Amino acid sequence: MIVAFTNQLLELAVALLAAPLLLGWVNQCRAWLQNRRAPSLWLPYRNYRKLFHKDAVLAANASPLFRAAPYVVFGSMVVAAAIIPSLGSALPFSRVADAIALVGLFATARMFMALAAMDIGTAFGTLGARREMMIGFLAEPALLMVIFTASLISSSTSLAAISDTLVSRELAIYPSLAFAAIAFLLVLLAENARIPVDNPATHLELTMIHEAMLLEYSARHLALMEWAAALKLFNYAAIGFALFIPWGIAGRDAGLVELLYAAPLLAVKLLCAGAVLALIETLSAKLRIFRAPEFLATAFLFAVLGMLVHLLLGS
Amino acid sequence: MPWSTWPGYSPIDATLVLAGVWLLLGVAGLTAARNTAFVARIVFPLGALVGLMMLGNAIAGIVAPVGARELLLGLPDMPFHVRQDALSCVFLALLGGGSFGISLFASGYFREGPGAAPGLLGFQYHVFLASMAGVLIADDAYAFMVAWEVMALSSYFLVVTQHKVPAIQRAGFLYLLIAHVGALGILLSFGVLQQGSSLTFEAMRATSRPAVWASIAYFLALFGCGAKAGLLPLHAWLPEAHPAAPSPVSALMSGVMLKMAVYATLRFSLDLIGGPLWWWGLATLVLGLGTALFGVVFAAVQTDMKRLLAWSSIENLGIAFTGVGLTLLFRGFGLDALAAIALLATLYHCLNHACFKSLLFLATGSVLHATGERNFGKLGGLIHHMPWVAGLALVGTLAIAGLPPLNGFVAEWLLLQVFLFTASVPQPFIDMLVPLGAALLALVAALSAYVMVKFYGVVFLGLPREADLEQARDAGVPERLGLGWLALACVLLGVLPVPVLRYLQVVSAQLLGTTLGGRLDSWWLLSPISAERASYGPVFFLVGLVLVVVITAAVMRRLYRAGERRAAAWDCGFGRLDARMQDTAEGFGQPIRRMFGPLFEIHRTVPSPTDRAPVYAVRIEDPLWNRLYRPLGRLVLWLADLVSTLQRGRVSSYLLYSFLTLIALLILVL
Amino acid sequence: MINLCAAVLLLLSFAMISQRRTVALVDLFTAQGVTLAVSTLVVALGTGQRHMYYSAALTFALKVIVLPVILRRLIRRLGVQWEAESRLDVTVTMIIGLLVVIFAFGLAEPISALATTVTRSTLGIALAVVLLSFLMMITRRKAVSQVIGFLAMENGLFFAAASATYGMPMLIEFGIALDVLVAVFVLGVFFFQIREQFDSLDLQHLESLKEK
Amino acid sequence: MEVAATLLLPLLGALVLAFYGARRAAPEVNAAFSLATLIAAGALTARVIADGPMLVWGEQFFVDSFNVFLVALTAFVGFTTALFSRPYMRVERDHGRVTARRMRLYHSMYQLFMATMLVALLTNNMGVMWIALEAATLSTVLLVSLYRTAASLEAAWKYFILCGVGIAQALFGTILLYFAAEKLLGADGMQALLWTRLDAIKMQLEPQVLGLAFVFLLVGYGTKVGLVPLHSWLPDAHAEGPTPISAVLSGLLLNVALYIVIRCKVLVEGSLGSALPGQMLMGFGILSVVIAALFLYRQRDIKRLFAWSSIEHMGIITFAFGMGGPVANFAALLHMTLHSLTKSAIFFAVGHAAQKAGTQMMDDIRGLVVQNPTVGWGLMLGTIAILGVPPFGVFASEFLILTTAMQQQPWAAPLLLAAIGIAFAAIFGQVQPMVFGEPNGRRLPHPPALIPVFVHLGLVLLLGLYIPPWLADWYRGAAALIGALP
Repeated sequence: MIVAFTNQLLELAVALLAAPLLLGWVNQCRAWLQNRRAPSLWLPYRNYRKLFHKDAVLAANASPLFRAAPYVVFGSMVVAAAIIPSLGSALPFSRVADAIALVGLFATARMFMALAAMDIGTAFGTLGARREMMIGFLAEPALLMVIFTASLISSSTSLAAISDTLVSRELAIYPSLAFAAIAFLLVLLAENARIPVDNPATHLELTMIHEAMLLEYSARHLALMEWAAALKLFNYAAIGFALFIPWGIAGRDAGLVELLYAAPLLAVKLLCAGAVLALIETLSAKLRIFRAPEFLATAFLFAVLGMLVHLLLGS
Repeated sequence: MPWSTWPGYSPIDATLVLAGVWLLLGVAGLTAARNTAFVARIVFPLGALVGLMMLGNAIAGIVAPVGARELLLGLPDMPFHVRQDALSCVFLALLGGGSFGISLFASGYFREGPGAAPGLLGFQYHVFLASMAGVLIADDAYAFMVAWEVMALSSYFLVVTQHKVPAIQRAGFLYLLIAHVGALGILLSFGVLQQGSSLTFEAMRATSRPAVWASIAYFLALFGCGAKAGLLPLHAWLPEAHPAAPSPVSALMSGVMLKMAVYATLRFSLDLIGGPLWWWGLATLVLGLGTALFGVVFAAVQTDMKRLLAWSSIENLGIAFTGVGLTLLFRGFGLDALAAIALLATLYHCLNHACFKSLLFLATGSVLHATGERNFGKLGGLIHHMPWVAGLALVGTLAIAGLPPLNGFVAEWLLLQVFLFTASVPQPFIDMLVPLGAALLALVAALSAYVMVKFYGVVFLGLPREADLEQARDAGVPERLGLGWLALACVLLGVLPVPVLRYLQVVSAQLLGTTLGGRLDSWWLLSPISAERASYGPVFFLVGLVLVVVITAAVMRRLYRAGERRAAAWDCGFGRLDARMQDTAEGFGQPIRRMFGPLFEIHRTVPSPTDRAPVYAVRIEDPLWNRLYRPLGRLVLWLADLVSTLQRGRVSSYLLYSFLTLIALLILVL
Repeated sequence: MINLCAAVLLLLSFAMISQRRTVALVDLFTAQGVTLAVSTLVVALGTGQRHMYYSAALTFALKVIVLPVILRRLIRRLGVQWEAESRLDVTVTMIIGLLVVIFAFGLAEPISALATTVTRSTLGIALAVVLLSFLMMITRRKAVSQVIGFLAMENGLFFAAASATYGMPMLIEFGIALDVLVAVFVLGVFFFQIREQFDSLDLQHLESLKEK
Repeated sequence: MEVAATLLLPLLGALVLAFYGARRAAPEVNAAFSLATLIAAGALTARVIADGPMLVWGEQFFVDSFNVFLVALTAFVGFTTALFSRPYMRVERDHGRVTARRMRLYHSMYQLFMATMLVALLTNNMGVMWIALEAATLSTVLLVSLYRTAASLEAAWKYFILCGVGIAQALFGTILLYFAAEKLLGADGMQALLWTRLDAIKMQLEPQVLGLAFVFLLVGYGTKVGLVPLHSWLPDAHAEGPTPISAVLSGLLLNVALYIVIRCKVLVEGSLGSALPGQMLMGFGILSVVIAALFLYRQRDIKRLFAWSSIEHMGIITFAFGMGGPVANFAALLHMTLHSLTKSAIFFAVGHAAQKAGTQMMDDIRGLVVQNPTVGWGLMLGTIAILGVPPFGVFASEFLILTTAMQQQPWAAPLLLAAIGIAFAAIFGQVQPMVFGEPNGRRLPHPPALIPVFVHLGLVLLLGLYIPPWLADWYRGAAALIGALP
């Protein structure tokens, strides 16, 4: 019991702290790959700190919803982090919300963000909101399908249980999971405003999506939003680990020691993941916004294929 | 339930009395047709009260033994039979709860209601309520048909309240026509089901019939109920009729009446016909999913807020019928435990939809009163002028978008869980095809979130698109009470699913003979199959979310005492911000139009470059009009023209007809 | 004897079908009336039933005196003596008529086999007359000639009643006769109304009420 | 005694009104006589219910529960129609559409028409039956052409010729019946034409002859019922006559003719011992329903519209009688009643609507509820009732007929339902814009006589929800009389 709760708290702490670092790391790798001088790994932290100290500037016609949104978005990302097993799968909170609820959480965050973006009534805001929702309604089913494929294998929709079962099995490659993994990767790129769907490193571009929604935010609100974005990336990474490379995640009845072992493994996974992400981003060019649906349709297709493969081969 | 154990208390009698009171209230309103104050202050609030009692009675009644009565009314050999079992109770609860909120709202709404005599409206309104109660307790074919048709008729008269608008007349006609045709289908189904000349449900239950006839009966019934529920391809009336009606009526029709179709389908398939075959389930499932997708896609491209909600109702009914389909599928395969979950999910979704759809329709009613506008293009920024309505509508919006921890999510969650189980169906292909249904369901849910962002964002957020929106005033107290009640229901249903399911599973106990039993023991954790299979604890989910938000906010306050100030929107330094720059409803529909192009018939008018006063317009039509309805109409007219050549007005040709008839008959008897 | 009458009757109705001029039609109709009266008388003599005598007298009065007189006066006052053209051309009508007669005989044959009366074969002829007058009404375009066809049909019925069944009960016959009389009066009224409306009795004026 | 009163009162009325029919008070006198008739008929009904069927005047007249309920119905509708025709004919007269002479004609013929129908219903003698029906035709022909317009003359002419020819066929049928019967009942006059006698010996009657006779009777009387394809006169006659006449024509005369057809069917069925007559009726029924439903489209004249709907309903009833059996007959009788009540009510409302708009063209009648709410709602509710929408009674009978049809004649049920659906679309689609929408024309000069309308609709509504046991037994009795092949 104690272990479980420490595990839970540890997870939260790790997520909160590691998320900005992951972002920083990705940016660093990108810079290197593009032969630029890399920004510091800690840049996101400095950034947040600076923003927290500033006075917030709200648009004249900003409604309470606009001010509440950052907290809700941040909150739901944190709760999501509490569900996903990154160190150990003995998470009390994962019983409260399973993978479907997790998808629901992401949807909540997305919806609040979109509503807040529409609140001011700027052209960019509404445009961003529309595109975000468009990406969302294509990515969400794909993500669900990916999770279903995994949960059909482990006959459970709770991520903790899934990773548990996958760990306990000996090193077997599930063809269905292979498909799912590809789909998941595509979804991850789209959902986290990454190239080729969106460009995280831009402002004032007519093709922007995620940034367009944040234009009116400043100071702490902006900081929360960005931190939430970082958390989202981290969460996705953690989901990926839990589903496809769960090895090293401490089992349900693991003690503190295993958790401590799990930590460095997680770090390694994150480093690799970040590097790979940066690589993909560097190698691929940004798509036109109307290619995005096709991109995500492919993801959806792969996910469904994965499921069918599972049903067909029973593996 | 304390009062369910009172001596002499019988739910069925109580229901009859309450329905009777509704009728009396209606008549009372009719006697004082022009007396607005009386109708608004007495009739509607009392009606609301009766609704509340109906709710209480249904909750109490579900644990009471099933009661049946024979009334004095009816046909000589076939008096009206009424009966109230668990299924009736659930939907009576839905009727009562929904009508409570709606009637409260209406008591404020009709105060400055549209032209027609408020008393007349009150009459039709309460007859409508009573007839729905009648549908739910009817226990023989005749009583059912009467209640069913009175329901259609009274709502028709409510729809055409503003009959001077030709479009509304057309809508009303279409509505009544399709309703009547559907009713004929149901009648035919009863005819197939009848036993000897006995048309009581009792007799129908008692007998089992060959699969062919059972199937015919089921699909006839499905046709009839589909016409009422707006299933493809009989949905055409719905987006016309619901916007035409006054908002409380739209709410009642969309939130409550459509559920009667679900009730009837369940009644037919699980109770009257009994022993459903798995492929009925499959057919219903496919139909439901198709309808859901069609509905949500069309909802996304609407430019009239009530039409948008109407299309979203089609979507939600599609989801409900998906649930029905799953129930029948599992039942057909004898997997009753799963069938039970599917059934509960269906019922849950009906309750949910009754809450949030009524809530949203009423909200549009308030907006309509405040601004006189239904067109998205002329709304916006109302959250500043109508904080109450906006706030409560937000709850409905989030709920209908299926976001945790509100009620929409629970049903969705249950349905997805059930879908994941179709892999255990002992039928090749089905076990593979059906999980794809899960994918479709997920897509629909996500799309509905898109639709709802469009709805809420364009109406309540942003800058007002018209100058006179500044004058918009918030809704009055009765309206707020009505809205508040429904919003509360959304939250409670979302946060406390287990008690609700405990209540609902009496139905599965009666219809399927199974319950979730011990899996509903813990009051906070919902795990319909098994703890490790899947679990969902909305209470703590909510607590967790709130906790994080509060802590974050507190930290912000404590550590960083940064203030805040107001300024003009930055807008990338663009400066002159004006309402016309916002995205329009059409703009929001654009990606959908692109992606689901084949589903629409799009008529564009694009101006020429040299056009002095350029007009750009897009009209989106339901393809079924040109593919199904218009050809059908043409066919009938063609036949009519064909026969009308018989009547040429010439005496001698008429004489010839008689002569030939005579000869023919003579040959016949020869 | 009775059969002879029957034959004459049939012949007359054929003549009516082929006849073009209205006045001549009336003459033929009168002739039919005479034949009818004679045949009734014959039956009366044959069977010696009292009411058949009355019936014969009635027939004579009505069909030979009253109706023709009325018709003649009508025609004169309406000035339509000379018109009456058949719609189909005569030969075709004749052939159809022939077929109808054969059909009628075939139809009546088994029945008249059951007849107890001396006048067995007449039923078929009566039926033939009825159908022929029906045919005539169909083919005519003038109001007057249609009416004459109608009356000829009544003749056929009378003949059937008289010959096949020794006449209907007296009361009934009176009733029927009364009705026919009234009918003709009503028709008379009609002719004038129609003519003052359309100043012609051509039926093609009466084809405005239709569905298309 | 009651029989005598029932028959003689209207005759007396006809006589009186033939002289005083042009007076200012004539409409009241007319209504008074109708009321008296109604009372007499009521007494008769009570008597029959009390001590069963009875034969009077050397068996020339007889009353059983089958015809007595039609007598009561006829008298009732006759009375309410007289009430309605009071203000209606006043307006017509004020507009100078009818002269004093024609008012006299109208009133005396109205009573005569009632008398003939009652005779046809009550007589036991097939011959008298024939005479009465022919007389009914003659008495209404001049009413149809009352306005002396081209159209009304044409309608009357067609009515006369077609029904005259038809009725002639019926006479031939009657002669054949007599021909078959006299051998058994002796040629000594009346006996051989008494329905009760014939009914008693129907088993021994010569099948071939009766088959032939039935064809002629069916074609003959069927013409008056308005069965397709013998119906051609009906829409014209209903549309062109004065509205009260349209009301009684389609509300009553059709019933009477159908009543006679059924009487004949009973005899013939008994003699043939085959279902052939029933099948013929079903055939005519289905044909009428389907064709009439299709004709309902493309109608421009409101009275024509409802005339066609009468054909449709007669088809339904005929079909039901054709099926036979206790339930179907019961339903058919119920439907007869309800159709008469509803259809006459509709014609009352239509009459006022047409007077208000000054035309019978539906396109020129708009927004009735706005200016004359009672007329509007009367028309709307009547239409809904006639379309067989619950809770109105017409649905009750259609429900019974359809459910029975699905048991006995499954092939027919879809046809009937399709026709009913088509008819619904056609009629409702045309009535709705007349009742609702922007009004045109002016308010009615006279207050409309709508008590009849709402009394009728009230009864129809009541019968939809509750049929009192005595009435039910009465119908059952009648249904049993008609019976059918076992």
